Amino acid sequence: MFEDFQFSTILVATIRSAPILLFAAFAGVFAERSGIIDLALEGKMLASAFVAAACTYAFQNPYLGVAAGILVSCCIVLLQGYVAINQKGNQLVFGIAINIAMSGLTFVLAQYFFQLGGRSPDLGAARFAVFNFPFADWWSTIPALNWLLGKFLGGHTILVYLAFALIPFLHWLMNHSRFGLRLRAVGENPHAADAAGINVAQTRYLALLCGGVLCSLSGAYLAIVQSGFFLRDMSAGNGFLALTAMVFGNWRPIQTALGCLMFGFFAALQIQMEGVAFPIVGQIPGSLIQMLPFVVTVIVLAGVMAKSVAPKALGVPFVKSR
Amino acid sequence: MNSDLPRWATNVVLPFLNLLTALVVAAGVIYLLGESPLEALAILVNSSLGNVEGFAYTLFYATTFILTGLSVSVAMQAGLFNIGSDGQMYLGGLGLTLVMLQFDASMPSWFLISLAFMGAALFGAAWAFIPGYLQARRGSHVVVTTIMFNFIAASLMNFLIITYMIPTGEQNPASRVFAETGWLPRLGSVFPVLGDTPLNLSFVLAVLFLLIYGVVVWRTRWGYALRAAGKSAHAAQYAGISMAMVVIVTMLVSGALAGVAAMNTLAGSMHYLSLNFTNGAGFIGIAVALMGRQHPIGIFLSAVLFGILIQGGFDLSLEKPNIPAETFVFIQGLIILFCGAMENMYAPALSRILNSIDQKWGKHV
Amino acid sequence: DQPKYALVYDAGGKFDRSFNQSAYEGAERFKKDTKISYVDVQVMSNAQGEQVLRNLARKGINLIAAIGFTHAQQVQTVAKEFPNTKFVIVDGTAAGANVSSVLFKEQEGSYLVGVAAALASKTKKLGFIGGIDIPLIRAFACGYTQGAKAVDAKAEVTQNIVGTTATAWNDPAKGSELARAQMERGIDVIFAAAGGSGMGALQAVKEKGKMAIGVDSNQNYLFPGVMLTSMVKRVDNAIYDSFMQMKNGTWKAGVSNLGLKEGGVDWALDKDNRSLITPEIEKRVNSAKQDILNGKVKVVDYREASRCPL
Amino acid sequence: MPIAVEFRQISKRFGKVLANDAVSFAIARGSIHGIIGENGAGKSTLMSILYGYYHADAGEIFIDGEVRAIRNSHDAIGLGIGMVHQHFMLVEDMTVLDNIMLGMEGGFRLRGQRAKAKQTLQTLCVDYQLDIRLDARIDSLSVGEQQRVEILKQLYRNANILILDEPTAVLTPQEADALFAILRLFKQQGKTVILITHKLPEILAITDEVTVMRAGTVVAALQTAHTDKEELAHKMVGRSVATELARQPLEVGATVLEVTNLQLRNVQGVSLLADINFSVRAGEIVAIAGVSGNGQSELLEILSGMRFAQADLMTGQVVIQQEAIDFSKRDPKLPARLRKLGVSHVPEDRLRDGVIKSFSVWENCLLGQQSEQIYLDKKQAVAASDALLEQFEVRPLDSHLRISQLSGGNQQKIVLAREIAAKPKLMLVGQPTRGVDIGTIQRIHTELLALRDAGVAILLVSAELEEIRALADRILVMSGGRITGELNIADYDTTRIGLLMGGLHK
Ligand SMILES: Nc1ncnc2c1ncn2[C@@H]1O[C@H](COP(=O)(O)OP(=O)(O)OP(=O)(O)O)[C@@H](O)[C@H]1O
Ligand SMILES: Nc1ncnc2c1ncn2[C@@H]1O[C@H](COP(=O)(O)OP(=O)(O)OP(=O)(O)O)[C@@H](O)[C@H]1O
Ligand SMILES: [Mg+2]
Ligand SMILES: [Mg+2]
Repeated sequence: MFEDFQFSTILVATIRSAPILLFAAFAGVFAERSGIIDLALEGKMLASAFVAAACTYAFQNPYLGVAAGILVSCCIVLLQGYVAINQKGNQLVFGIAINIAMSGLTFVLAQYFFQLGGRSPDLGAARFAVFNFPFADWWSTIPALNWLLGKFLGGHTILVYLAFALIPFLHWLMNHSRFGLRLRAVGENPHAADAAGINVAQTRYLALLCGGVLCSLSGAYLAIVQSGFFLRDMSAGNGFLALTAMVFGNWRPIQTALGCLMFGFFAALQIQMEGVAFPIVGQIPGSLIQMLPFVVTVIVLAGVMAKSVAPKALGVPFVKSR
Repeated sequence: MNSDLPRWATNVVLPFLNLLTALVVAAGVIYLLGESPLEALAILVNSSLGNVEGFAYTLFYATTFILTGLSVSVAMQAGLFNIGSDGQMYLGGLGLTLVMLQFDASMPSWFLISLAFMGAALFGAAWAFIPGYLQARRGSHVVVTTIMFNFIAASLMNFLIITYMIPTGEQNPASRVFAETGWLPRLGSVFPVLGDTPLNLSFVLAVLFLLIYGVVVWRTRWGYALRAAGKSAHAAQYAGISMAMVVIVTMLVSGALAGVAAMNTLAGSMHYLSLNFTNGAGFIGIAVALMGRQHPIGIFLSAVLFGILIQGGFDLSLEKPNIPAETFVFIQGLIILFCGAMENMYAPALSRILNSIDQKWGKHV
Repeated sequence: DQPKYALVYDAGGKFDRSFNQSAYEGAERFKKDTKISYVDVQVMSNAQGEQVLRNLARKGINLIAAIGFTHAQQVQTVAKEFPNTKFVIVDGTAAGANVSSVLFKEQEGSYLVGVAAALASKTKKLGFIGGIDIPLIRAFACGYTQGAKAVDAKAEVTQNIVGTTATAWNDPAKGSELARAQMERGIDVIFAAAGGSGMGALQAVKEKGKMAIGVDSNQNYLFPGVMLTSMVKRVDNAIYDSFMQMKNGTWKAGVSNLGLKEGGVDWALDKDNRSLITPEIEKRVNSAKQDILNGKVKVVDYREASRCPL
Repeated sequence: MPIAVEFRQISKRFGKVLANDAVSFAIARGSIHGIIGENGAGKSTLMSILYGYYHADAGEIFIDGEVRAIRNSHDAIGLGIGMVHQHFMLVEDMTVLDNIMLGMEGGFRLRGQRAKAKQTLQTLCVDYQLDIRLDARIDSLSVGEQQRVEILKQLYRNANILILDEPTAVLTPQEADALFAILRLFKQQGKTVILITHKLPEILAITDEVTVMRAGTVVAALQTAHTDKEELAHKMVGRSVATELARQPLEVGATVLEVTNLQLRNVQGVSLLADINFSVRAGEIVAIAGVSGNGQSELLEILSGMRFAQADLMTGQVVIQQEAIDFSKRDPKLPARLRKLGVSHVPEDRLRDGVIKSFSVWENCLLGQQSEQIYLDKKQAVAASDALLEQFEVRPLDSHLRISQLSGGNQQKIVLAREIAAKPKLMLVGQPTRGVDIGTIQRIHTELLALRDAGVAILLVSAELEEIRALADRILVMSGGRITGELNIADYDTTRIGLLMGGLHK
């Protein structure tokens, strides 16, 4: 059975699909560490995926597409800030509202503009360039190097490298920068932060904006890199998976990233497990194999992980009173 | 913030203004799609509220949402965010179907239906038990585990339906149709004015559950313990309330309610189990619970609001081909946004207006 | 008095580039040819299905065509209530003296594209991507495998499905990921029967310069030079014919199972894939078609056998 | 002397409550200025306005003779104002260092700044004799240490005007003394200190001037040197307050609580309680004295059934009303069962354990008592709650308010009222008057004594020796998790108790 599993393929697939969850989960980390529950990841991803794809198609330039996606995501985030920070509204409700609204709106707009059943036209050549290591004709002759440089480390778009570069950067930003310190303070105890002279609302808006940018990258990656077009509801639950990874990772960048990669790994493993005959149980039906990443998560959460501790002020609007 | 507003203002005027805002934005979209908003609104209201049959359909859709909304609300009272109602409803459907398939030839109707009810509740509860148990004993975040259990439920049901439930040679990934003894009595058979609509006994059941929920949560010792545990773990410990117990029991109840929601769809209308029959009702339940602020009347009203959007929206897209059905998904989102998340948007302005009226007339309204 | 017609799509919707769209095209052709218009509706949920059918019947529609197996049960229920209304159910069966059930022998069309795939493949490794694990999708996969193995018994067919929820049909990222994973294992021809997710797979195949096979309608035009062929399922013809028969008064109830012989399924050969189909492939596929037509080859239907012989 | 802060006609309203009503007074630079008043008099509100936490509805604030608009804490900090709040404003899961740097980081990258700040802080710690581990997380610190962090934070920020809101409420006498030493140092350097406290001896000991507030207004401004305890108390409450309470002669009954050989170890195996032996009889008040953190809290937790989780590390026997309590079952419902045995409990941390902030007052009156009936009769519960509020003079008298809308002292009264109303046989009381004004203290003490006279056994844990002296019949002194001495009230001797608290055995 083991010849059916190509570990190298699984690793490559893990890396390639990682940005979807990484960007979104990091967006969640920003929002939630600042004390705002972000159930709206799914909606923001979808909106930016649509706008990114539509603009990439319109301008035939993926960078413009991404920029437009970021813009839209940030608009949603400003609304989110207005609701969560100024209005002190219910953050969970906002998230659900945006997810539902965007699922409907992106379809309606896609249909209105393109008439392809909630799909955008194919982006064709307007995609991100793929990074390749130089001297390919030298290393590609050595199989191990060919895999390492050609598939594992090389051969990805800029967004993949960006997503991975964010892991150490966010760790640094959260733990060793002024912004991170203030952000965490605002999410743990906004009253203390306020007493220390920090503008709670401003810090939270900033955190949300950072999250908005990241979340839109996730959507852009879905549409421009992974699919090559926009399709209705193409976020397909990834926003919620990202949130799961974030909770799993205790709202910390590195652990969250590990959670995302774990999902990616088991999703890739699951792809390879389909149709393979196992000893004793034989071939496991495809529908059952689909459970794998989720079952693993539950087992890890229940068995290995310590209790996850959310930021203390998470979901509580900051009101100056007792 | 709005504590200085009179109750009638917070409970009637503000929701009305919010709904109006949502509708104005929706009207803008409909206008941009090239249709007349007023006409659209007329069709929407007329088809969902304007005739008895349409209203019956509205209530039929609302029934499921009341039950899933209750499921989410109960958990919220205990401070648990059960995102898994959808999966629990799906599994509840399995419990119900197993009873039906096994006994629908051999049992009297009332007994079969009671048994199916228990099957649905039991399976729903069992599916919620695991996340509840893990939260209570292992500290695994119930939000994460219930999301995971939704996915796992989808896989499991997919497997069970296509492997064991499809009658041989059938295309449709669904069970066989239950015998008519297993069909829930339709309210239309008692009140012919309701016409031939799927509105059935589960509606009565759902309203009953709303009442029970209201009484149990606010007027019993168990409900007190539930709310206390939901607000403060320390105070619960001080009062001798077992947090673990509350978590597990609440999840069981929440799951059972979600499971029972399958009654309306399966025993009341479809009469067979099909792939993904919940159609996201569990997620709408979250919106219903949040918008209804976990209050029985709130849950009822927001469930009906969603019923209106589904029933009216559908008819509207039938009459106006320019308005895709998905427009109503968008409008749903808008309504949740304005009525649920931005509910206090007009509170300051309203309170200013009321104050100036107060001053002008020199009395307290 | 002219009969009135209606078309009911399932959750995929009118523009799914798949069988709903194909039905829509059939109806449009009917409209163009006869200048008779029709009503069409998209149903969002199972519970809604009955309501829609009933409403249409009550409005005095004479022929209601419901697309997709999810409608099967609903058609059966509603048809009983409206014995004077005629119903067509595509992709499923429903009992009733006023119901015509149209099924397709997807396995036969899939067999043909399996033959083409095995011939075109250099690695003799083929891929199949399905949306959800359901009998219909298994029938596609099973026919495809039979065709491939008929050409080369050693050909390997790897199957993957996208997911288990409704989003599985709308997850192009996962579809493309499956395709990439398959191609990394050396697979060079991929048959995608996964709705919108399949579009993602086709896109990934195009990027890697391998070959893909489309499904339901002729998708060759999407990526000329990449699309080896498409397994077409003529839902459009089925709808067109039903509407025409109704118009001419020749409409009949019953089950029809449309295969190669009835023109219900086929493989697509046009300018867009001409360059990929060598004369050799064309010859072999056509002879396989002949074999099926004259009964020399019997393609097993997964749905009848409940298992795939391979 | 020049004026550091002057309030002019400051008014602030919360809904129906007028928390500050045209408050005007001035505070001299380089002085220690006391503010006293009943719970809810508006002291904290006024200080919060000065610190920019709230906005005044009307009025002006002058800092160093200039009118200033203080829109937020940031502005206040800019004006050299620092505040140590009643509830500490610390981020629990961050280190001491990060908490102090918060808002004054010095640069975007923390690494270098942390080192710099550390150096500055270490010199400050030496100068002011503060013992603080800069790398410790806040939640690993005792309240006294957290207080020091707050002080250090203000030192680090070089605050010229330091507001302290009830800083000693949670401190041991020793810690309080250390704090006052720092405040005097402050004063010497020409800085201004504003001190809010309910403890009149502190006011008399350290302040130069004192302002008395009642119901949102200033009722008196006095020179500390020219006043005394009685006058202050009278001004505060509006009537004269008896400082000594009358006590009935001791009349003990059967033993209600008997503790034998109680030992407690935490998960790491560190001994928290050892060789605890004592009993409490009906009709007597047994007080446990000791510097907080010496096992009193743990003892109360065990006796009230709240420490079930660590039960396996516990040995010994507890008998209440002749019934041996089995702690080994890890039963989270134990507190409820103990209540059935007639045990009432006023927890030390009332905000955390004793009330549910978002519940209404009447609902909070049911906490712990909820197991009696299945159906909650709201009318009856509200009536009962109203009666309690009236009996204990809770202000405002409205059972439908959220309890968080009440001042701390009133919340405390409600908890006490609730526990007394349960007609206990044994009452466990932890720090009953922490943060409570002098009128309320008197009220609470009267109630506890009445309870004793009615034959209830009372175990009192208090860090206030004054309180112990006023209430106790017997005193147990705890140190390092052991009972280091026992004495009757007749033999009360502050020096001896102090020595025993310091761990010196008899
Ligand atoms: N030099 C320092 N002095 C004081 N506190 C520091 C210092 N460096 C880090 N911290 C604090 O210690 C905590 C942990 O920082 P550290 O760099 O060890 O990250 P970590 O424990 O690896 O976190 P993560 O969970 O993200 O991996 C943070 O709250 C940070 O603010
Ligand atoms: N944020 C708030 N919202 C509503 N009412 C408040 C708020 N803050 C204070 N109050 C009310 O204002 C009044 C004054 O409260 P404040 O906290 O200033 O009293 P205090 O003198 O500090 O009392 P204590 O001695 O108990 O600390 C009280 O009646 C209190 O209930
Ligand atoms: Mg680390
Ligand atoms: Mg105060």
